[in-house]
Amino acid sequence: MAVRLVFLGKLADLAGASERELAAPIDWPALVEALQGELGEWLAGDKLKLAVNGAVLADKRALQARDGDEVALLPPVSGG
Amino acid sequence: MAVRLVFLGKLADLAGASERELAAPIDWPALVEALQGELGEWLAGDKLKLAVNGAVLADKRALQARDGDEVALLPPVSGG
Amino acid sequence: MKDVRLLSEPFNPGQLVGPFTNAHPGLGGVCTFVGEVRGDGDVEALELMHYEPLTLAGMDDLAEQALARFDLMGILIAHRVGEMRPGEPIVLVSAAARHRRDAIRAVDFAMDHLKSDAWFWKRERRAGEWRWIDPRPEDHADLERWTS
Amino acid sequence: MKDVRLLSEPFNPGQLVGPFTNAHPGLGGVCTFVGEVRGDGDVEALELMHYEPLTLAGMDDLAEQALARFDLMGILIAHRVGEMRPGEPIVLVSAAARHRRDAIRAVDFAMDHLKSDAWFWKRERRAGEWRWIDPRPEDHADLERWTS
Repeated sequence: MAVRLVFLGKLADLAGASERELAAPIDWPALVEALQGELGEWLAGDKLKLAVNGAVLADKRALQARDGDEVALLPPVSGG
Repeated sequence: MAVRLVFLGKLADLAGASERELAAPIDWPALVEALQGELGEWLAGDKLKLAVNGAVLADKRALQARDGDEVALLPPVSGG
Repeated sequence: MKDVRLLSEPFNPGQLVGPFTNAHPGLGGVCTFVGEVRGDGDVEALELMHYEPLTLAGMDDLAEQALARFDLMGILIAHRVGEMRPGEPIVLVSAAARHRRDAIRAVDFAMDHLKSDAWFWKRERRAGEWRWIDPRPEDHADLERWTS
Repeated sequence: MKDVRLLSEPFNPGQLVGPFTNAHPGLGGVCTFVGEVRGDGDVEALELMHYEPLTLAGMDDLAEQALARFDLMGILIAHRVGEMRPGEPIVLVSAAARHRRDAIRAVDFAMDHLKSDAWFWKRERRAGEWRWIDPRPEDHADLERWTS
């Protein structure tokens, strides 16, 4: 009964891990609640995008993740 | 006591050989005299250039070739 | 032919380009760009992090865009992930076409996109310290070349 | 490094590009274009005639122009002469640079010049008959891209 969070780039350093599990379901307020400190600042900022199961959300505040979903936290890419 | 003529591209077909020797020295009137038929028409035309020992002549009618010189007859290149 | 790969181990460019070329009989030419990890200053290592559901899908979409935009017989896009040393190949793009301009422009197009908006996160190690790399403004300027 | 060659026998592109790449440690990237003899219609063979005092000197001068115009670490220009079959490599240009755009543009530049104003005369054999190829107007248009 979990949602898997995946932290990319420097967010993995901030989270201290590349993945974390949260109890399902997770919406935007629940995610904000779960992520504190610098991670929370990133989440609130304009630069971070969210993807659910590999699909980037146009509006991250519309997040709705259920059991088994994977939510990726995407800081700006550095490119290849 | 000879000047070597080198025929490039389709001129080699017209000359029936890729090289020919003429008695030195050779200037423009002597070259015109030596080359008849289609070769002569090419020589008179605007498209043919001459090189002496690998240096293209800005004015082919200023040709002056001496014993041991190599005169190349250059039709337009087709490129690589 | 479209061939898109994420590679977690060092690769030999010739071993990708040879078979790719041979797979396109009748081609006019193949243009290939191989990028290597630059040893700028005291860089000891580079690590490229990816998120496969986005990264591979994005590269595949880029290959499709190139096929739609240029007259190509095929395109190959291969990108390393993981930790690399200076001098190791990090990216390879090959385009096969009947006419050279399409092949060259497709490689230019794909490289500009890979360098700026592909889903990679990069960090460098200098003097034992890892540091994440921010996006470069030049890369975004490169992208605008293709927005007409 | 400047490496300019006329080749009278078939060549393997990888065997030229590998050592060329390795000769430039610290590079950012290598761009390579390989052109092959196209089997347009019923072309059985292509013959490329050259005049070494002009052809090789002209290719060398082209390599120098590319080195002067772009920020390159090295350039390799190799061109076949003699009789070739469809599918055989006929030309290879590789440019090594710290930044990809220089490498890609140098290859584009060198190919446009090789295809239009290099000292080669070409003929094709179709149905057993050899025919000399005239210059193509498109090739001269390509050259004008570089006259600014």
